Amino acid sequence: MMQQALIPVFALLCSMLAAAIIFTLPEERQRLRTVINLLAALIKVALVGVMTWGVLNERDYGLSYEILPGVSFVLQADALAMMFAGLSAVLWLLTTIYAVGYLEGSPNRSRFFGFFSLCVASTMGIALAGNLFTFFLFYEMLTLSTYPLVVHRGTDKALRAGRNYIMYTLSGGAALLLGIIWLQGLVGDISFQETGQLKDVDENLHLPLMLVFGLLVAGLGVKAALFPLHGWLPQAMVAPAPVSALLHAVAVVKAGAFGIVRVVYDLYGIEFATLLGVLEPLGWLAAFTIVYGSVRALSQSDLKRRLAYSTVSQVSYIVLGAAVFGPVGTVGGLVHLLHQGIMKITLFFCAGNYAETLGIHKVQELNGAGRRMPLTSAAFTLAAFGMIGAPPLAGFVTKWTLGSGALNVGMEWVVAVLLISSMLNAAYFLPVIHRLWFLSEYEWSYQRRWGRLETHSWLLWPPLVTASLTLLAGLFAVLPFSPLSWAELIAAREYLP
Amino acid sequence: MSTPLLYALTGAVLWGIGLMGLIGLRHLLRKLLALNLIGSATFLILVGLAQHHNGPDPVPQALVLTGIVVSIAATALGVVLIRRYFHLTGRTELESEVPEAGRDEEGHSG
Amino acid sequence: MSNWLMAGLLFTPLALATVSLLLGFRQGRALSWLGMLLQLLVSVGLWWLVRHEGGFYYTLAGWDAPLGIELRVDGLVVTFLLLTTLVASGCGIHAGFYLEPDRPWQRYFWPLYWFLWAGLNTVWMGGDLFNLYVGLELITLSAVGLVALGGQAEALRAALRYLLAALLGSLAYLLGVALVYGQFGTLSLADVAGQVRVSEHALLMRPALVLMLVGLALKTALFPLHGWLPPAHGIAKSPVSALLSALVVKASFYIAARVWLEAGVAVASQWMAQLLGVLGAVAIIWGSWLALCQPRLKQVVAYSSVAQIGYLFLLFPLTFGVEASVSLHAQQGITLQVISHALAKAAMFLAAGNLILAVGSNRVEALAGVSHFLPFSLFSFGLAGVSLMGLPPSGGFAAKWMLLQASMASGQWWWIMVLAGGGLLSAAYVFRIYKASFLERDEQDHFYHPDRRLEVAAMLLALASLGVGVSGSQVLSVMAMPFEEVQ
Amino acid sequence: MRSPAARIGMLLLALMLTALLGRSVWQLSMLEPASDLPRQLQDKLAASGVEHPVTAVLLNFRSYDTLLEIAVLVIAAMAGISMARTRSLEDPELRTSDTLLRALLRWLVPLMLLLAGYLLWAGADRPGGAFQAGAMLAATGVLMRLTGLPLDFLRPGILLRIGLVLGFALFLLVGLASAIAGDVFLAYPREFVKGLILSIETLLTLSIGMILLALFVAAPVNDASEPEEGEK
Amino acid sequence: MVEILLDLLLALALILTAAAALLSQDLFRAIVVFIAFGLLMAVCWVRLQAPDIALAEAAIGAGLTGVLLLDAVSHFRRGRGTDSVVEEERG
Repeated sequence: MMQQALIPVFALLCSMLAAAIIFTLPEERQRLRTVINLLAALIKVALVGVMTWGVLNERDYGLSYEILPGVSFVLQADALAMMFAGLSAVLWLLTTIYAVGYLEGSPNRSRFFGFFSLCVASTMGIALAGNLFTFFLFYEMLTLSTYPLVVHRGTDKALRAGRNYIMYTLSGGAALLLGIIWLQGLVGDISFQETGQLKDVDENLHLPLMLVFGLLVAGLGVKAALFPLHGWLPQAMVAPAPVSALLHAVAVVKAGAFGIVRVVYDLYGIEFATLLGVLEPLGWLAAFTIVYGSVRALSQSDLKRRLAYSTVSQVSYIVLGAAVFGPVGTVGGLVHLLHQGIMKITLFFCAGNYAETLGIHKVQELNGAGRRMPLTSAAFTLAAFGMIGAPPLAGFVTKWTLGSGALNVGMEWVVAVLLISSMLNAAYFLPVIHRLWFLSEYEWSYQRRWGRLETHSWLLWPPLVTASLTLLAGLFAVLPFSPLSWAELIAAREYLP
Repeated sequence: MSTPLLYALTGAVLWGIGLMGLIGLRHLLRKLLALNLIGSATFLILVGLAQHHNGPDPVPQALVLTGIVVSIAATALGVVLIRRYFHLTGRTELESEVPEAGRDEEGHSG
Repeated sequence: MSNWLMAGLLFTPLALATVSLLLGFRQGRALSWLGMLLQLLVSVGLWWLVRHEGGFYYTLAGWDAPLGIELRVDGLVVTFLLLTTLVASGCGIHAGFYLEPDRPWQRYFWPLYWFLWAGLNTVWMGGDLFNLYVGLELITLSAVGLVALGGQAEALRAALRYLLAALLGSLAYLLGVALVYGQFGTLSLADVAGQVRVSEHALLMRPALVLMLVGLALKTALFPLHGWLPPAHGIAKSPVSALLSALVVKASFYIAARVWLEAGVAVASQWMAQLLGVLGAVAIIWGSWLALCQPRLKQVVAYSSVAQIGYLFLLFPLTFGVEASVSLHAQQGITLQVISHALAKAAMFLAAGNLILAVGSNRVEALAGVSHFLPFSLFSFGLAGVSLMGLPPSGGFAAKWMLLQASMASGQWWWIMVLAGGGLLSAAYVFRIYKASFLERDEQDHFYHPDRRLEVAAMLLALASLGVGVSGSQVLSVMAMPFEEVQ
Repeated sequence: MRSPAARIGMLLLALMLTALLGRSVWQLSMLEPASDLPRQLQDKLAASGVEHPVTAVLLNFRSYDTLLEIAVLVIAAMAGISMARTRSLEDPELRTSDTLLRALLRWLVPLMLLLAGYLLWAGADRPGGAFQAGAMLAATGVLMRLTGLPLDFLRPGILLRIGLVLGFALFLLVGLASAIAGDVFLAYPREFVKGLILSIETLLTLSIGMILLALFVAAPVNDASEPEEGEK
Repeated sequence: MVEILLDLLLALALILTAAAALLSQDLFRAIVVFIAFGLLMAVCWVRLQAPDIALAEAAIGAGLTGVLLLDAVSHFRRGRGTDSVVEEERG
């Protein structure tokens, strides 16, 4: 029993420990650093696997410890937690491999990988947090540990982006903190629980609870890049590619979206939230962000910027799913947490490869890159089609479930939003794909040879793996342990019987 | 009105004078002087008020003895610091905007 | 057992001060290691004792209060004693390797350091108003001596300004004590607290209370009486700045808080409490803003102290006229703030000293590129900054959390705004330093590498400030230990 | 010069303070006496080992205050001599050649020393004691210095420093000894109390005299200065 | 009656010397007045039946503090280079 409660702690500690060791390593101990990184990532994947198996069998991995009078530090592993934990564990492994290849020979790697590990530890903590207090703890830790990654290059531009990032996220954190404190004042120290904790509160608390909801969403919405709080995200793409991948697919943006999901389902409870009437505005906000992000993406000539606006749009699918009442809609939102992760990380990996190998940053420089880098471009294409929502890829599963869930509860406008967004997605991704494969080669000023392969092998394998995951997640959506069936498991537990 | 009370009230007046001197005067030695005045005023109030009630009271008297020693220590430390400060800068005032003539203490007393 | 421990606690710093005055810097340093170890043993022993058996009064010289002087040893006191040991040892170790041992005047560092320590211990335990005054003067004079030690004109100017302000503050406090003695005929704080609650003329204590609080606020550098602090803390040697910011200003605040909680709340008025809170709030905002504008690294840290001290003064409104549970929350929050700020600020000053040593300049811009040469000290600086910003998982966060809860529960929502805004402003000045250090410049390539031991001292303190954040409940539980009232 | 507005503000502040303070003192004087501290003191005076109540308070009942107060003095002295960086503390400018004055001093100095001794001895049952005696010693020293008599023992060396802390160290050791004997810190054993107080006072007198004198003499005259931190 | 009058006079003298010590244009004179203030304080203490303090005040408060300050003033004047003032100070 005791060992069982310690598994979440170990899952947290293994990357923190890795961070501590890496910080103290001298810069030139490259091999040892890589070994520690990969070892920690593998252990984490294993631990998360064990916990996932346990959660499926309804085992309880709870740990509670009073950190301040009246406030506890709670870790718990439930189905939703495992979904996010699994995503971050697997993608961390891949991103680590990618980052080792990407940063080969560049300065400050001890610092980079140290904060990288801390960042993933915080993500794991966010996933496993059992109450808002613990969630906030790791949420702010994430903010702090990503700042050095964003400004890693130390250029003026990076520092400016870092300043904006920190301004946005800390203000968001302050709003979140106020919400948490207020909530605590109203109902005491409550933990997350499936189907929510607030359904039985007194009638006259409804108004304050609505305001608290607003504060919480505002706080979380900064990281989730909800309009109009998304300003930091496109700027933050000056960070190195693995950091962008992490920011957009695994850690920061996801932490915000995951937090909103947690608040809606496990704190307020979807029924109670619907009763309060707070979901509808949230849905509209998400829908607007989806369209807005896509429209802005259209006009971006910088590849990573275009991808960043695409993230603004795509993450809001998750929020939209949370705002749609009914199990099917919930599944649609939750499954996108995973799907968006693997698709977007593929795109950023590929963008990084283009930049490293051919020095490509602008969209028009991609002309003909498909012939020079066929594998990378294939992965990019696959993920882009996934984003557009073409069957049988992961994105299609999301949009289909989300759409049918909305139709079930009579929210036809959601389907309209989905259609518009898909068309816009197509409008900004298809030209890129067209350039990749069908236009004549651009005169790249900078070309790097990596022997037989089109690029460094550590840079090549991660996007290929994630791209095939995109395909598999769509093809085998009905199998057990696929993202879809896991999301269905969560949804089944989130609704009152 | 008893004698001790009279001196306690005198102490109150001296506090006012001393405070005004401390804030208003610029020369560091004068500030130190004002602080000493304030100290004496405090001691007067301490002993005066207590003895108004109790008659001769050795406890506050002992406290004042301690207080006097503490204040000579502080004054002496202050004088040492002021002298060295003067030695290094030629100034006898804290304000940095005062020009070099600041070492002339007659110029800005009162 | 308690007699031995108490004797050790009182004797060690004074004896160390005496003996080290007769030695040179190096021998004094060697002896001081021993003294720190002794203090650590003694304070841990006392902490353990109080944790298991509760607090007690210690009658010095064998005479009971009010004739004699009684020291009060309870959970809060032993916590502060332990805190003092940790912080002062950290600063002492740092100073031992930071100061140049061959300067003739450095031999006076250790005696001053130990006298300062003795004064701090006296203040934490003091239960006698006049004894507290003497303790304060002991602290003030040794602190001024440390600031001025071997100093240049600027240091002397700062020391003088500090001396004048601190003396005025002490005298105002002493005047308050004189009035209290005139009213109640006792100097024992416990007696005063008892009489205030039964006397029908208790309200006449108000002027005395105001005088004490104003005097102590001046010594604590509460806005707008903070003018002396930034020069003194900014110009002193880094380990000295660390001691001053971490512990010395806390001593006068501690007395103010003790007087307030034991006697003040019974006679004060709402506007006094709110006024102190408002001044604290202005200090938070204004101090943080000024910290943001400073061109010199240590000035940034010093102004940050002005801001952080502001938080302490929220104690007054949050404990006046509120329910007991709210007041308890506020007290716990302030205690955590004192502890975590002490650890974090000491770590920050020590780390700042290392950074200055490394880049050879006190200017913030000079830090460019230092992040890959001195990540260890920079990291300590960063961790300490986390606590100052009030971000989790740090003691600063725990403190802020408790204060937010208390403000919420007492309905004084305006402090919530201050707490939130202050956190963001402090983030602004802390990140300004990070930003400067992350900037990559090609020409900056060689930095001086300071002694590893200097970095370790800063690091340990910074880690401790985080540790407070995750063990807040344990820290606070000792303070809840029963205390036998001796009548 | 301050602006007129500032001056008026200061004046008002001081007036207000005086008025409030005066009112408070007046009000407090109307109260019934609250304390029986003097009576308690009388009751316990016999046990204190000295007959003079002020000395009893200073060196027995509130001896911790006195201990710390000496510490404050030592600090001031230390800070003083830390600033003096010349080998000799004598001031050649002050050396007098006035023979009459010298002759006068030859009488005056021993007389003052005698007076100091008397004050010290009287402290036990009459007004007087270590502080007054110490101050008298210091005054003698000041006189000697102002007239240029040599004060060789005041060189900033180990001897001076030993002299500064001698009284304090004895005080401290007595405190420790009583603690080691199992009692509280600073509690004198009943049977030695008078002797202990007297010996503490004697050494304190010496130390206080030296401290005050050192403070007076330690005029900083030198050019040594250290660069500011980080500006090397 | 006579005693009260004496006390009143003494109190008045204290206040006047205090004010004079702070307001005096000449620093040297200010300190001399301050020494006078200290001696008056000593008399006060006698009136308050505190001979111990009276002794200490006369020796420390007035005597030593005064000498310290006077010495400092003479130091400042020497720094300015007027030797005549040194003579004045000794007198």
